[in-house]
Amino acid sequence: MAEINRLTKDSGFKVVGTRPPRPDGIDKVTGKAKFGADMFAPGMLVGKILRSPHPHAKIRSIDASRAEALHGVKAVVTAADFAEKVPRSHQATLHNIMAHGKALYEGHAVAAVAAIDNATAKKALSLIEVDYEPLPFVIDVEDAIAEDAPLVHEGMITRGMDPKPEKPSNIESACEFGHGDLDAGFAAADIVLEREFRTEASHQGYIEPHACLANYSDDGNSELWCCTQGHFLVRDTTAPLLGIPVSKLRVTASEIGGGFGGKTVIYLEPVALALSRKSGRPVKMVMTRDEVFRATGPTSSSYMNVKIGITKDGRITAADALLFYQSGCYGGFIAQLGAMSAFACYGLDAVRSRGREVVTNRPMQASYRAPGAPIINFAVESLLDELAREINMDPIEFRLKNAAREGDRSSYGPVYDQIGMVRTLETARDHPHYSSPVPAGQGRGVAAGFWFNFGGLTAISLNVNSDGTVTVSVGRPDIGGSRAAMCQMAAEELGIPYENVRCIIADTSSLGFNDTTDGSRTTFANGLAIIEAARAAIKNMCGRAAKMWGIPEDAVAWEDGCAKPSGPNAGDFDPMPISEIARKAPNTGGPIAGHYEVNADGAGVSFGVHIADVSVDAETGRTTVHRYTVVQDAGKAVHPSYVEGQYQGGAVQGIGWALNEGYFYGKDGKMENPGFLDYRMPVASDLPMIEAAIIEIPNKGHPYGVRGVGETSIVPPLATIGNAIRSATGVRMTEVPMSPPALLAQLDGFKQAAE
Amino acid sequence: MRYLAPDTMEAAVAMLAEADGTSRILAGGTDVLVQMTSGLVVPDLVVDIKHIAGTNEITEEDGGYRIGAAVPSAAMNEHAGLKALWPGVVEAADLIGSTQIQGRATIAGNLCNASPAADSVPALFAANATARVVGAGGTRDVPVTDIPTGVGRTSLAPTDIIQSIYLPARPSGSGDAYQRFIPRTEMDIAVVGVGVSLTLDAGGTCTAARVALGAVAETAFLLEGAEEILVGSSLDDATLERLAGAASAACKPIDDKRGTKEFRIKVAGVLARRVTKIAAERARGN
Amino acid sequence: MSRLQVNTTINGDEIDFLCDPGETLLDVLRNHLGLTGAKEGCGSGDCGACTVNLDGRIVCSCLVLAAEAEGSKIETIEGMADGAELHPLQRKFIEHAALQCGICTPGFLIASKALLERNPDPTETEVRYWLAGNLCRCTGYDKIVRAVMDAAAEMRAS
Amino acid sequence: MVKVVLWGALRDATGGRGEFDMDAPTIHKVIGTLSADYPELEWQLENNVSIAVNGQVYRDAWFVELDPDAEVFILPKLQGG
Repeated sequence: MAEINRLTKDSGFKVVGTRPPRPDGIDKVTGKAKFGADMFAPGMLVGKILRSPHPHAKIRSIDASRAEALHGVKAVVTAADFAEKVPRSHQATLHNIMAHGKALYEGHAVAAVAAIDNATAKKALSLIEVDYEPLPFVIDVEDAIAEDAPLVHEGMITRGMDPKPEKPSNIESACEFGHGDLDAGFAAADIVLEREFRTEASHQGYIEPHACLANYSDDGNSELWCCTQGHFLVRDTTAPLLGIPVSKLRVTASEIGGGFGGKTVIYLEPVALALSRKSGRPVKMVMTRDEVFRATGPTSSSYMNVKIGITKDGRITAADALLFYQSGCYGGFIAQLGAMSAFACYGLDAVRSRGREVVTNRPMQASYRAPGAPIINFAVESLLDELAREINMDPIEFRLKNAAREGDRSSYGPVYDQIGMVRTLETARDHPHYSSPVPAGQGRGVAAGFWFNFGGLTAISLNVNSDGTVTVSVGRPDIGGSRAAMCQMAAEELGIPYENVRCIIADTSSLGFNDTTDGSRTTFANGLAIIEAARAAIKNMCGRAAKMWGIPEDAVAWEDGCAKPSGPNAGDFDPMPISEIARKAPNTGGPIAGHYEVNADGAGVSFGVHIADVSVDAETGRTTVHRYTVVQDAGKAVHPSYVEGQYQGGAVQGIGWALNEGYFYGKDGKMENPGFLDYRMPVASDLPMIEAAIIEIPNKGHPYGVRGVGETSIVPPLATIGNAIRSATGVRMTEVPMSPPALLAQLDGFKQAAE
Repeated sequence: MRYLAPDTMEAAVAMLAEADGTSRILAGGTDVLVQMTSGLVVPDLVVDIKHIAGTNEITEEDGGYRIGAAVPSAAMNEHAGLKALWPGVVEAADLIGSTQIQGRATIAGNLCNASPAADSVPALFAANATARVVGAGGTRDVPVTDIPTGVGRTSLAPTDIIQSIYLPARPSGSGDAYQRFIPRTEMDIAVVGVGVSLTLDAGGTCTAARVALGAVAETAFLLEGAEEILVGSSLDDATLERLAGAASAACKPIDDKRGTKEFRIKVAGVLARRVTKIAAERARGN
Repeated sequence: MSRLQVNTTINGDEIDFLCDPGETLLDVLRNHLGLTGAKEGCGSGDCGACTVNLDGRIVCSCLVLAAEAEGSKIETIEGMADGAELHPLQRKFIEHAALQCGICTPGFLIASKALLERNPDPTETEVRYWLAGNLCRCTGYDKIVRAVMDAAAEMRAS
Repeated sequence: MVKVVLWGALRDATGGRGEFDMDAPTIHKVIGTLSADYPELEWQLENNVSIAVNGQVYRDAWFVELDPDAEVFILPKLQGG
């Protein structure tokens, strides 16, 4: 059986590992870069969406006649303007972009208008009459699983439960992972702790609201411009929703102002295209921040129970977790990923994790950076911290004692190949932060985290230009500077300067299908495809040099951007640089290109360990983070600055989630904090510098050893902060956010208990 | 909507008097614009008072300072004399929103917006500031404490415009301070805000005191009894504890997305104690 | 609804425009004048992505009526470089990888420039508080703060 | 015999059965065998799973050659953010 081993180079890099300026840098610092809302078209209309004011309501009727009659209104669409039947994989999107008969959450789209300007469009929305029959609703996960909870979907029977339940419920699906004998494991334990944990939903919080510009054309040239993490996904979802062939729609990805998983879901594009189809004019749609909060994302809220047993010398004997994840109005896969990742850091003989996707009257759930993992990680790593305290063991030593190693069966099933958990822990232990004394008045916390990392469908094209420079076309939007890494890998393989490579994000009509920029896949999967494409181009160029020299093709090698004779029969020729081969290409076989198509495997899992020092104001419950360190395996850091950036950014999102972010719902089922004022993401003055320690354990799935780095960094912070608060105050927080009111209540309770 | 930018107060008042429908007075606009873009308020008329002489100025008057209604909080922070005399008012104004907001936001607007959580209002209450109001009946001076009457409501008539806020002169040995509690370090609305103004004699005994609380009731309010607790004391720990207790007891807060009732009650006391200490330190230095 | 004529100086050029009385300065910059460097992230003054310099002070252009800009001098990101020569802050943002997605970058740059004009030698804390009104969700602020400090050092030295 | 393990929700279609032993040289054959026995599984197996063979997770898995004693885990399709 073929083991994946593509590793061809793990030292001697010339371009990979350096920190060149990003190719889109000047556009981005001068305001020239065009994001989703920055595109205009002649005759463009403004599209706006009417959204349900009720968290759950039957839509008896929609009367848009007054809106349609308003001067300046060019089109109104409702659910009736979209395809009736779509493939199973698009069903939820079809119902989410426009409510079909029932509004499932406050903010659910009910109708949309296109008008000559924003003011007219807004006025038109107010003229659409919707007859709602409000229904009982459910917002919180524990309410949703209660016996008598109102049902979000009547008659829904849980999938994946054995035996199959007979009674409908809000539990959409169930899953279970694990191995070994739990009862025996707990029986063998000296100490068993069991705790409940809860987390509130957090939003991805990208600064750029969703935006698109659609231009429908009956002649087969429909165009969409949008900010998305995956324009191929937009095309392949939008086309069937409108009942048009995929080839009739070309989607161009704008620059994207943040995504973090939130722009892997499609909201506006089919609506804008339907409005354009109906009005015959280009239609631009841009969400307000209020719409972003009420109708997109977020990730799950949760209620979890975790039980872990250990021996006195610190060996975990059994671990069990039950996860109820609030999965928005349609359910999904986040609890599954949570259950799979729950204990993935550890090598365990007896382990079980069970996930439940629970539907509620909240927006359709979206992925958020390592979806599902930070939530259960908070529970597991908090409980492990408690257990280490029980036996007075250093938390890193405790984790090292139980760390997953090569050959261990992972808690989600497969047996681990070579993995970096031990080295990540050792690096954290030896980091100057961890060996420094904890400053007076502060507490230190650590936690480990895991993420899978993905590869996936990738198609890229590489063209050698007439002057020997190179253009690489990739099919995944660049959300964090990935174009620089693409150019670096192409330059490395071709042996040419970084500046001689340009990387563009090609539209959907220019390349084969590419999976979305998510799952930490872009640098890994695009990278391996670029290297393979470069190799194809190199082989082609060596062949041409061989012909010109009149020697066998296998007597030509590629070195430093030149074809060179090599071997005993090669003869004596000066190296032929890529520029010369390119210039002569018209007479040696025509244009020179390489391309590569793959469903990339071998992304390689990654581990991270975070360290935080915090202090807590005992009278107000406010937590201040004084020092924070991220240790994580990058495989090979192609552009270390942007790898550090991923570590720092993920950590800060996690710190925000831990301390102050969270959805706040009123008794009426409506969100009360749909803005940046009261959805409190960290601001610059909330934070210290974030130290980023890159470990490089080569991933055998990539020619240069690269592994994904985008997501793991958001996994450990919730528990890291919770554990640091525990060190600083003696209080164990079991709910996120650990906001000042929540923490102060616990501190006061703790003080009273002590007195 | 109409936008008008008169160059006298009288003209502005006349515009408001003649207007039908909803009118808004625009100075920094940091509240009005948010209301307009969110659709909360759809005004028929906006009267921009920034072109009226004096509204952009800070002037010394009888040992105190008169702050024009359109003076942004950033300009207050840059005014050395004002900052030396009323540091608490200036630091409160300096907490309204971001640097960008401070380039626009005014204390007169903060007062008129009548949010219970407005940062500058407890500091103005503690400072015993007065507002000069121009209305249909002419010009009058009104204690700022008389202006907010409820959440989003004031005692001002629809044609009344605040022209300036006056911060009085004060004896030596005086100091003021303002602090608020927010979950982050910036950009939040006060969960609790406390303004304190004190005068101490040469021996360090408190001779005058005003303490005002924000975000813990329908409007900011002066803490009744604060004077009795503080005046005559040396602001020792026991006195400050009594003050904290009185502050907590006076709160009538709500539970909301920004904090719980219990939290606000407790933190009001904590801040009353902390802010009084800061004000006292400043008073000792003056 | 009659439109208003407004005369301004934008990035050194005299520019007059017509606007509806209810339009914001941000609307006009982006939709009428083609200056899309200022971004709308929230429309409520909470994210700073629309930051421009108005008569020497930074403001959220989403909270300024376009009509208020009569007679004003406005600086936007499009005017920050001197021709083809980037401002030191712009260079340092690229050098330090102080942007990932780049949507917040114009706002951060305009705000940072105003800071360094007032305070050429800010502490890390001063930088962080001055920029607290500019949200960045990608970087965790670390590299942004470093870029501003480094640009300040370079500007002091020259 | 190749050991095949199905994750939770797929077991609805197999009457709760989660482990199978079969002779199969490739994943394609595994999927064919399971789909023939349990037609409801076909869509999921073809569209919505990731497959681990002896610990290595594959996206492009159908023609991965299986050792006679290979262990195959059929997992949810993994998705990131």
